[in-house]
Amino acid sequence: MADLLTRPFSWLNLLYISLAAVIMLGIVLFFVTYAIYFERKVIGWIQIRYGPNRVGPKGLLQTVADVFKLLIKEDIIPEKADKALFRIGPMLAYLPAFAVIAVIPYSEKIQFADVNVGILYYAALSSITITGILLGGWASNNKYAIMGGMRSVAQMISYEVPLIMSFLGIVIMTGSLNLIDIVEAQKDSTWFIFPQIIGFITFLIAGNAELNRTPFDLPEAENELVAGYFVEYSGFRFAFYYLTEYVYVFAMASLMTVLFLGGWDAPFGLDFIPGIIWFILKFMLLVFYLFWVRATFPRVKTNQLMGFAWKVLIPVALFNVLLTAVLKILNVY
Amino acid sequence: MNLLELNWGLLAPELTIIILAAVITIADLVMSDKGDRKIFGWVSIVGIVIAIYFTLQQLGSPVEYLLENSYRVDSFGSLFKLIFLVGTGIVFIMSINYIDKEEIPHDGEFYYLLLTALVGAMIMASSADIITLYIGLELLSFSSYIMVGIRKKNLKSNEAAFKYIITGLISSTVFLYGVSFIYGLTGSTNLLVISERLPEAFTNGFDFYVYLGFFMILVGLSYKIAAVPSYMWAPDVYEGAPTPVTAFLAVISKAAGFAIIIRILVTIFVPIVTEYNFADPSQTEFFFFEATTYLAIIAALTMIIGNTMAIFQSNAKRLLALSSVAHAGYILIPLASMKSPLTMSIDISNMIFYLVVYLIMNLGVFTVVTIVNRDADTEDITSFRGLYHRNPLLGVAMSFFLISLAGLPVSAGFIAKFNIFVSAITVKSYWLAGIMVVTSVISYFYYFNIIRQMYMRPGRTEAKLRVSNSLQFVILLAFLGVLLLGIFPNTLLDFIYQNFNLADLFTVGFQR
Amino acid sequence: MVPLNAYLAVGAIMFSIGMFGVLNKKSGIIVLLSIELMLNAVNINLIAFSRFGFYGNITGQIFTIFTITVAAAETAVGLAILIAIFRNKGTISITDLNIMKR
Amino acid sequence: MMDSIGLLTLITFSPLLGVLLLAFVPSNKAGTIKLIGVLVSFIPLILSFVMFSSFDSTINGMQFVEDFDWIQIPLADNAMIEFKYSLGVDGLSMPLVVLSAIVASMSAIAAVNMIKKRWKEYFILFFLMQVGLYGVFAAQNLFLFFIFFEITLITMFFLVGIWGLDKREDAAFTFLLYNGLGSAILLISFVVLLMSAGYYEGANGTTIFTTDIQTIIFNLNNSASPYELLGVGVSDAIKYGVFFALLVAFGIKVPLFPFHSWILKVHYQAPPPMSMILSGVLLKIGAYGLFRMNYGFFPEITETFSTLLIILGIINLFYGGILAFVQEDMKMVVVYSSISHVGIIILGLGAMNSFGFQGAVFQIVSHGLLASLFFYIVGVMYNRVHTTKFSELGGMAKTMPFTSGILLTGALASLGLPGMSGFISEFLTFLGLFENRPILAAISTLGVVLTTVYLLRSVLNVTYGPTAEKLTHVSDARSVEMIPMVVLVGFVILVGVYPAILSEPIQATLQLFLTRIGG
Amino acid sequence: MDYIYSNSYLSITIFILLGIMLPVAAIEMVSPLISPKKPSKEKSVTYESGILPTGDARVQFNVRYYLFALLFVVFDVETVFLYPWAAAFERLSQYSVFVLIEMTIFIFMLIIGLAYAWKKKVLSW
Repeated sequence: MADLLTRPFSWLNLLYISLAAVIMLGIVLFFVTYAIYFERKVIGWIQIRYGPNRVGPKGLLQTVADVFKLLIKEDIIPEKADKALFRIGPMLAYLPAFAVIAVIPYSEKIQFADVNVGILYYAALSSITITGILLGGWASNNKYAIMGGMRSVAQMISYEVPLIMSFLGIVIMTGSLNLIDIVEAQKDSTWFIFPQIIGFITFLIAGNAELNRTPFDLPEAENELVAGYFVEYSGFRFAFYYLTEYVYVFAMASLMTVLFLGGWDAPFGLDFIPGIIWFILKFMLLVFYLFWVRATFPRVKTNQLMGFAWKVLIPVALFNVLLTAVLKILNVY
Repeated sequence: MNLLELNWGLLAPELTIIILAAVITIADLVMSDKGDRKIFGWVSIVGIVIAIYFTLQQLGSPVEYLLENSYRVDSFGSLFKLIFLVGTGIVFIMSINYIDKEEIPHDGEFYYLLLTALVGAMIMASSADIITLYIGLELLSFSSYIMVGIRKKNLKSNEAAFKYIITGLISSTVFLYGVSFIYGLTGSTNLLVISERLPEAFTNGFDFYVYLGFFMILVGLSYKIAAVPSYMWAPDVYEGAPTPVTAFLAVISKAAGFAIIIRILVTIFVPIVTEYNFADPSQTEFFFFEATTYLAIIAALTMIIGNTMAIFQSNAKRLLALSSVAHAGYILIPLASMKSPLTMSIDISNMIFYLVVYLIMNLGVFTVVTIVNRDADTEDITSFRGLYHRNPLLGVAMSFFLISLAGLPVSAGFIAKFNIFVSAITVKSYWLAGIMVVTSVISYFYYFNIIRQMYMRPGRTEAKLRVSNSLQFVILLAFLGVLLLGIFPNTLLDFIYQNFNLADLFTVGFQR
Repeated sequence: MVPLNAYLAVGAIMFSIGMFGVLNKKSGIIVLLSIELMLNAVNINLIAFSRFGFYGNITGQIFTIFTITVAAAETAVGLAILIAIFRNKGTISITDLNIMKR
Repeated sequence: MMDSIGLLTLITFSPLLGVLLLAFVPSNKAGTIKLIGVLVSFIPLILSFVMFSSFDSTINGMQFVEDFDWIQIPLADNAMIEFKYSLGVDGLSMPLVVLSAIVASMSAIAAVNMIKKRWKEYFILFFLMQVGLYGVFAAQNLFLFFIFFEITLITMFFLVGIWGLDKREDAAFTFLLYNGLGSAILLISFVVLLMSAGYYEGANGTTIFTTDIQTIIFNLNNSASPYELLGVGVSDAIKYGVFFALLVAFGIKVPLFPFHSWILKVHYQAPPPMSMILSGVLLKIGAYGLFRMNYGFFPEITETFSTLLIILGIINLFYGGILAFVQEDMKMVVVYSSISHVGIIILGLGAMNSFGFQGAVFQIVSHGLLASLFFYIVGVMYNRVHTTKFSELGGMAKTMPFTSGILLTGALASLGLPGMSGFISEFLTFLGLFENRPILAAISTLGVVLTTVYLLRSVLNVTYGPTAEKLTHVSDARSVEMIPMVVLVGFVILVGVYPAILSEPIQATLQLFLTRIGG
Repeated sequence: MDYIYSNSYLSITIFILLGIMLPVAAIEMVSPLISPKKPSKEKSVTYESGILPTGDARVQFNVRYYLFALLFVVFDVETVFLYPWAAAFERLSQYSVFVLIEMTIFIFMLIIGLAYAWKKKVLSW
């Protein structure tokens, strides 16, 4: 896959790349389907219940059935909604979620793009989703939706700042914004989770908030706002908001793996196991962590939520930046 | 580029103000909400005095370069810095008592925004790189935008701030657009590098882009000095802003605009030669000395519009706004009458002289306006009614400032205008000189209208108008300045001529 | 490769659209957005020149970063002022900004 | 060249002593203020008599010269503009300084009774204006001239605007704008002269530009090669342009016919003491400037356009005369008679010979004295009956015999009764005019007849006939009020009886002007 | 190697195209084919827990939302400056420690801004 990138342009090459992208799309969709299943199972397991177990063997087809259900639901656009924006909303939310996947290197072989500004690309694209969410809420012209949209935007932009800042330590250490370089750098030294533990924790928290997931799921708090910004959405439009969230789970877990856990780098010299396996393992660990958190923590209060981002996470992230720089100058790294 | 080896002493004036601003910002945060923030004002004045001292130290020394040639400490910049520092110092004195009232709700912010604006102006005057210059410009602008709208509960203030920011941003965008072409032709944002490469581009058939750049830069920068075509904001903004801010805009901001205009236009465009004359080098034709014709048109329109529109104003601050538009036109005249390299140095000195005089008399006027408007609770010029009876000395001082603004002797304003007038006549721009003089006569009408209110109309009240000591001090200072410079202008003229060196604008101090 | 003129043309078009928006739109927000568009036109120019100019170098890109910052400051200050207006007046239509007589 | 401060500086700035004194007097002490006002006004008068007596009539150049460096403005590397503080008087300006001092001191006395409010400010401004008055005539530098000129402008604005009649503000603005325009044109002309003709070679080869009158005269009339450093030089276009600019500028001041409308309003509304100054001295600045500059700088051009000047003079003479004839208001008659009489000055100047010039100077002095006398008397009347309309006046001779006597004397002097100053001036003027332009002279003599008609009509209207109701109870002028009348009439008769007192000092200077013209 | 650059962006373009095509295809083409279409008045009413909605939904929001937006803009741009600095840090720091001091001042200034917002109680909901 990676060598596709080195070839001169030809239509055949274009076809190959497109095929690879389509396959990646398939993988992502597959992941989403089974991440949902897996999440429900994990939560069920933590809460000592079964989770889905009816559709298909061990409930494996549960999500498929859910998706199909959404597909055959009627697509309702409320009368008062802004029709055009209402349609664009979910697409705009979903598009960047999928597009960011392109820059993540999964293994030495499986890379879709080798971009110098990988981190910036991720940060830039992922913030577009916020617009999609705001559009959805606004276009619905529903009090819950608008409130939910506003809240989630406020939350997401607040946490985006520490999220982006948490990469900075790594950038200082590697001197590159290229994700592949970062993985290579970790091969040479240690995984950045150790020197960048502050950055990692910041990322974990901010990333969770960025995903609007429990314990930071205030925007869609069922008991206050019914469903937040997508309360008016039904059918496949709703599905895409849902999809967005899980594609981001995929993207963020991948990114964390790449940035902090050494990507496809094998630990303890276990090189005989292919890199992609290691990647998937680390990736699964992080995904599991996300589900675990969801099952464990209660939802935070609004007043705690925003204050936490600005008063704690951003200063901590900035501190991390300076600390890394100082240590870098002192040649600790 | 070892910044630790930088000669920090050269940045002393700027650093003083920056540190001051930072310290006041922090102190403002630490201080309790009820604390008296006047102390910040006094501290700032002390800091400004120190900065003035540093700047005076730098006068007369050769050009120094800093930060990869993006910053230069030269006579031109230092002279302008003195104008900014003195002006802002006086604005501070004006403000300290002004903001007791609910006029400026956030006084701490006001003080440090004034300081950051000052830093912006200083950077503008001293930068030799368009990026640095642009940063200075925007620092000044954004501080001003906020200061204009600092009375956030006041709709007038809001409106003024919005109009100001919109005009300001459009203009700075136009300026940038022009700069982008210059950058494209020369590949540099350093003024001196540009000045070396631009003539080449001009002669190689890219003269269109040079013209485009010239006009866009000119139009973009015209808003800072409130000249045609971007003068429309002035009346509204001056009216809506708190009076000390108005004074700041009218004086320091405008002077900074002139600093940047002179710096950019002269440095970049003067070396461009349109037609060489090898036989007789003195007959060589320069781009800039032809382009000044457009400046002359701008100056003429500015004078005409400013002065004629001012006649119809009944609000004192709007009137002063348009008067300041008119003055921008006057000050542009020396620039517009640069027709040969011979007189450039003198022309720029004349502009500096005018700006100093303008600073003194305008700050005097605005101080009086502050006092009167506060007392009358209205900004209408009828608030000046009977001022003479209520406080004769204030009335006399105000009339003298107005006479000076009108350009009548024996005041500094007359000498300043005369200098400029001579500039125009020297290059035989009789039409420009004529417009200047005729519009000056028109200006008598509205200046003397205020005088009429003060002397010839009974006031609403005969109660004595008390003036606080600090404001008395400002007025006295301005009065003496206008009078003494009117009688002995050579004190200042010689100071400027001795310390201003045209070559400073062009000296290339680095190897490439 | 895409020629320089194409970039300049895009820049000019964006600039003109922005200018049109500033001069013709009623909503304060749209005016701010239009200015943003103009600034981005400048950015396009700068970047294009930094790549294809006579002396193409990185300065143009650095300049762009500063321009972006200014654009951000513009948004911040402009919006803050608009909010103040909205809270005092209940509208952000710039045609209603006329309490000071012309 | 003198190193110390001279007589002219003392004359010019002695009124400032009054300002200083008044600054320490509380504004409610009217008596003290008036006393200071009058006494200090006499200081320049006395000093000017000293100057008059020590004036050397044989010298045709400047006397009492003072020359100090003042302002230097660099212009280019080796060029600079220099403004010197240089004062001096010749036969032309010396009588005018004396005249100013006389009229000013009389005006100060007049003000004691006629100014009813805010004496302190009044006298301060009055003193400041005196500085301008003396300065204008003494200045030997155009720049200085202009500054003093503007000082009179500004102070007069206040004096008219605050102490005038009902429509004083209007009048003040009219005055300001007209004269502001005039001074603006003046400034342009001066700077053009400065940059084209005011150069001389200084030390170290620097070119020095100056507005020194003598330098400019020298360069304009002698220099063969225009100086080229800054592309300056005196082309014909510049010469003609400046000539006409000066003509217009001073024409506004004089006032010449198309530019006269300001004077109607201003004179009518101004307080009487100020009307005295205005018509007595300020208007003469125009005539003086015309003579000093137009004739001094551009003798040939003036020669060419002398017919134009004469025609303008005739128009003024007739216009003023005819309109004075139809006025129903004493004050307006005086105003129009002013316009009419100014015509005679212009006629004298247009004659372009010795008699004409002498006549013009005599007329300047004579009209200066007479016009202030008229305005003073009208002021005295107004002070008592608060009207100047013929319909409400009449029979003044019965109740105010002294005042009417003086009025009649003035009128007779004005229409040229021998033995009075008016006779000398008109006689000389027409003598000169007949010599050169007999036809025009003949026409203009008709104007003098017109003068006789309207002056007698108006004076008789006021003094004779049945005593008007309003006048029945008024008393004649008090002794303080008589002083100005007596003094002014005294000077009128003095000049009339002993013309040599004036003709002698001016002779040499006028000869110089004539030489330049080539006559 | 030279092709990596263009190919990478080609690949990114394809991902973006796919990102657009999937929702368009699914929502606008597939879904209408199989989902029912029975519009009714009640269905298209804005949902407010079954009660008929009153008033306009687009009410004036709490000003804090805007304040957070403004803060975000400022700090987001801060990171714009931090990134180039961080990327170049390794090389620059070899010459001088000033590169660190510089950024410390910069960050310090921003912290002042944050502290300002804190003091003005912007950060608490």
